[in-house]
Amino acid sequence: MIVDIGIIALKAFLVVFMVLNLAGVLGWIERKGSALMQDRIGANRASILGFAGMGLINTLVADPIKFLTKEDFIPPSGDKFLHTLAPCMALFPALVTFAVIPFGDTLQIGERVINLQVANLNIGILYVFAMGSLGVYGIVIGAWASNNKFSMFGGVRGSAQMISYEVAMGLSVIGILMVYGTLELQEIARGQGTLIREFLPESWRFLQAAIGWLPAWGIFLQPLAFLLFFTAAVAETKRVPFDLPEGESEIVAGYHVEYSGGKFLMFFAGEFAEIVTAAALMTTLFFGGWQVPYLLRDGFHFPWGTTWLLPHLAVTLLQVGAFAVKVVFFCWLQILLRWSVPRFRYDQVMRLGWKMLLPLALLNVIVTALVIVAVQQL
Amino acid sequence: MTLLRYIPLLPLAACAINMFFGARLGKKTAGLLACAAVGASFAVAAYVFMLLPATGVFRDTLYTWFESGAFRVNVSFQVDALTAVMLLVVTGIGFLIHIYSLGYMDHDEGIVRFFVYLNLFIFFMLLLVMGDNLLLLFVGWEGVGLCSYLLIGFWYEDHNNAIAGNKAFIVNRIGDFGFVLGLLLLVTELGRQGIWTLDFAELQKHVNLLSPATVTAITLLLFVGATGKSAQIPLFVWLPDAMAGPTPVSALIHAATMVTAGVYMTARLHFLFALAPQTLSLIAMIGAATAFFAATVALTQTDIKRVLAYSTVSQLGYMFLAVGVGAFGAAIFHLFTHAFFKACLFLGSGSVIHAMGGEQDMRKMGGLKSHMPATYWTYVIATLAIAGAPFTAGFFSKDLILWQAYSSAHGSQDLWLIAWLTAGMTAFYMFRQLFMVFHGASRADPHVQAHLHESPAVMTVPLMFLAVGSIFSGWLGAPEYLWGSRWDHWLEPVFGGGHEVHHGAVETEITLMALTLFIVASGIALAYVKYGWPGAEVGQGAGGILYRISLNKYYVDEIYDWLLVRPFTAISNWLARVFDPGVIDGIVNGVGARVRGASSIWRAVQTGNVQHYVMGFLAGTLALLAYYLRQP
Amino acid sequence: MIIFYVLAALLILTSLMVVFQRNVVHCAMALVAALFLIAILFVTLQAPMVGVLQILVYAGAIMVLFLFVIMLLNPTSLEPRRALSWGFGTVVALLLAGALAALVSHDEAPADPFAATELFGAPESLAKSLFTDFVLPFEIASVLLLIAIVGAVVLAKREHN
Amino acid sequence: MVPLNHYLILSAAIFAIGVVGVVIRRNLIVVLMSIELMLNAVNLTFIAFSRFLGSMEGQVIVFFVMAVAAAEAVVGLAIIISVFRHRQTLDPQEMQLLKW
Repeated sequence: MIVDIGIIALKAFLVVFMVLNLAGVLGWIERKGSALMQDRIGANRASILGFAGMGLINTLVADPIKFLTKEDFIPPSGDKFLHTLAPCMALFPALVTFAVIPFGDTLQIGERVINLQVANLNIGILYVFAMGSLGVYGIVIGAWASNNKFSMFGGVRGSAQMISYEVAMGLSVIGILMVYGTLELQEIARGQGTLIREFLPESWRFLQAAIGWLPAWGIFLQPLAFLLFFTAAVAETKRVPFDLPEGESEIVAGYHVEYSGGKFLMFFAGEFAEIVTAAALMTTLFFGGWQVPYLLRDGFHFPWGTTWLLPHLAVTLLQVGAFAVKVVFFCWLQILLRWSVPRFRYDQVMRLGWKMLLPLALLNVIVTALVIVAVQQL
Repeated sequence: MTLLRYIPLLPLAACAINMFFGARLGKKTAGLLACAAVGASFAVAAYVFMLLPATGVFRDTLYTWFESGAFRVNVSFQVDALTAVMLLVVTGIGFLIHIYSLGYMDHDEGIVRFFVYLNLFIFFMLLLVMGDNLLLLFVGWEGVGLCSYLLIGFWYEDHNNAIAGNKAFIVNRIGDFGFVLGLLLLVTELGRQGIWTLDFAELQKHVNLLSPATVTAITLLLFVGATGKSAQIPLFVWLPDAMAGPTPVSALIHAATMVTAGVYMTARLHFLFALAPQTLSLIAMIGAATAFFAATVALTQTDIKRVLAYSTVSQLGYMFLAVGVGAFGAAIFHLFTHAFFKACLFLGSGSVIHAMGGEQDMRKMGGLKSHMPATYWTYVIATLAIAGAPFTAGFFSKDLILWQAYSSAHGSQDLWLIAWLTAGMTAFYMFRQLFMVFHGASRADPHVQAHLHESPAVMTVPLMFLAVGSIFSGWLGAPEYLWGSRWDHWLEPVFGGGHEVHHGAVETEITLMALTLFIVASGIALAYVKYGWPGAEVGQGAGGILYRISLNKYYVDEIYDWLLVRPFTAISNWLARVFDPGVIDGIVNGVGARVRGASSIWRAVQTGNVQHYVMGFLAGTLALLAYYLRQP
Repeated sequence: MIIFYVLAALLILTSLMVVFQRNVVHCAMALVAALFLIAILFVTLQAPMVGVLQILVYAGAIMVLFLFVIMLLNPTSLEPRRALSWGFGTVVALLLAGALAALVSHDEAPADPFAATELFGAPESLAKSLFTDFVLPFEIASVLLLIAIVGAVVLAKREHN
Repeated sequence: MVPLNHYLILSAAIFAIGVVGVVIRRNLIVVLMSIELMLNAVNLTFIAFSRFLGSMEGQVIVFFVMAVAAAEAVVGLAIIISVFRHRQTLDPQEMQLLKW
């Protein structure tokens, strides 16, 4: 009993630790990436005892120190309680969402089977969306509590944008749920361990031969859903090109214009934590989660018949490593967007969300349902 | 036989398509679609006709329309020999007239609307003749009335046309009211005997349950409906005015098909009418009187279409005369032949009007013979047919009626005499028209003359078909002393051996025929003398009092106006100005005012504040809860 | 056991805040908290699906909409209070609560819950119930939502002349 | 395990609190929020009964209550917006135009 609780606590701690650290690293990556794309050096000023290096370690340490030692300013006409509550509400959902994301298959140590997931909920994906939908409060409340017109603009923009894209995001995932037939994220990850030929009827010989050897990842079964999900997820993180709630060139910094110090750090970390969460979701739903292609519990089984047997621990490590690599890749992809595309106009954001993504997501659901019924009939 | 349903449904489908998409399809496509639908309908009808065995009946039940206790009405079609003849007339002549309309209405803005109405009319007419029960027949009956109204007022921008449409509709309402009463009487009286039905077959089986007085009342009421629809005295006044509609409409609706609905109805219910000799004799008298009276009016009319209209009334009178003397087969035969030559005449007159640029006054025509040969020759054939020249359709059918009027059990020499005189007048006024329109020198304006032209083939080809029909359609019913009638044999399963064939009186029959030919020839000769020979003074109205009475149609419209319309208008005005505001409004407003007065006390409760209402709601909830808590 | 009473106490506290806070945004945030607590209660009652939906629909969508409207209208004037209606309303509500509670304790209620199976409250069983026995209400609800969307758009749209 | 009555009493209390809000508040938005509170009190009874009677139907009904509540909130807020636009007030006592 005690051991069980201890294992869960350890898993929770590990996940939070990794996410927050990754968020910090992402902060550095973003600066470095920006510098790279703008042909400057960037993020190499902080030095510890004369050691500057690439700036990674130093930035990780220096940034929090800088933020925490700055003045924590609360607007006199603002709402003190809510002003303090808002950053917590921004950071909290991004972190708790990670509870249901599986970062590996079960690990067997002696008699004990450890599920590499903090909490295995049978409503996993709904939990993710429920928590994600709470993220909007951080912005709205922060904006309102600041009692600043620019914040207010940012808050109104942010709440409308996030509600709009939540709808498209939720609907884009329905296809995945139908294909794998479950709401549990661990089950979805396991479902992607087979090959596509399992999903095709016997009689479709041509398709069997052509793509049957691919791993049954979400991206192959639901390509449109991935595009929609990616777009909606970027919009949910309020990053370029959907950074209208901040819109530093129009409304200064939007909802967090009146924040400084530690509270700003929480907004900042919240944003990067959201990036990590979004990357983890994309990985889990569309890129096999912790799956390595052709790697089963006892080793590699390639479609052409070759088999490499591997010990259990190695398999597990490979899977956790694969998950980490994929997550980092999608984090990097999102960072890369920052300087690649310009910001949308507000009406464009709304039109994209309601007139493009939503109908396409509905279409995806309908087509997926029809195909599933057709396959079952065969 | 499910094929039957396509006969009426094809025109309905075309009607619906043109109604909703006609504007998008374009005039040409819409018109062709309408024609194709009726043509297909005709093809199906002809196929059914060929399949139909001598004594058989085809049936096609679509669904139960309604059911109330034992009373059940199906939407169901039937085709027997009688219906088959009507089907061929309606779809065949309808098809020709549709094609003709393509040319005639070519330049009209509303051609799509025209074809929508026309197809709708065909549908309703087919419903009328194919319905296997009286109620379905009535639906068709009312439907064709509606289409007639719509088409008479087709050029509604002209107020007179709209008024003519209204007149047709209102006069028909009077007749239809009688029809409905007859229908209700029939249902209730049969229902009293335990038979709840309106199916023709069932009616025929159980008609003997009714008392003779009841049958007389029912048939009289139904005949009132027939006088309205088929323009008999006293309800014929609408038909001449109905000529305000486009000429193809006059040909289709007001000559060939709809106006014969009354004849069809009496023939369909022949078993009922046969049981009411008083009604039959009244019908015979009214038919003869109408035939004679309308012919006298036609003698002097100057409007080309009005002559034809009165001629139609007159010919319908012949048909009712035949019905009245119990010769239903003869009536349907004349209906059949008349459809050909009258449609031909109307379409010919339409061709003339087309060429004259809309002019309808015969006094301004003349000499068209050389300009429009196709129209002229078809017109001549049709005129000969209606006048009863030997071996044309009218000759056979009219002689049959005259013979039946003379020899039938219900007939008499008086009826024959009237019909005989009418035949002479028919010949006179038809040839008068022919001479005035086509012969002599042209009396038209010079610029009209310059534009005279033969109509396009799309109009003349239907005319030729109809002209052929005007001759040969009558050959089916030749008298016994020639090659005998296939007609009676064909309709025998429907009407039974009701009217005996007078074998012994062939000499009399031939004598009568000779007498008829004599008066026809006299009429033609008189027409030639007065209008045809080169020196005739055409277009000069004579001044005699009889001439003026005839020209003014016996002042019937004026008499109706004074006797009926004006008193009715006066009463309505009084009701509108005095009774309605004083009494009705007084009652309604008074009730309202009292309620308002009483409410003024209670409206204090309605503060308009939602929260007060919630409080009231809450108080009620608390009271209910308290009540339940007190229960043990 | 204890968790229920803690949740109940917090729930009543937040509910009172919804009603008695003067600042509308504070009311809304209290309501969000109350809804969250109710969702947790649902989870403890073997209804995790409904609980998550509660958060997703109420906290995530409906309350955001409320906040959005509050921010959009930004009603600055504080509402007037009237002692009479406050007192009267509170008394009536207390009566109602008392009557309901009395009614509840009046009857015999099952003290022990039904032995819950593995599937109870799971998405599968909820979905089965929803799409078989309740499929007609489900369809009606979807139509209702569509009508509500259209109605809301029509109502809130600015009239362009 | 907590007896059913306690759940019911809790929801009765929340329902009554919601009623107070509907009756005394003079801000339409708060009135609407109080209605949501009342609906949730009812939802709580449904879920409690569902658990104690072992029937899924209570949860299904809650699902429908949520759908209806969402519709109600959307239309209600839209009405509030259009009323506010015309009258610049959210006080229900100012909205008595439908009174005769």
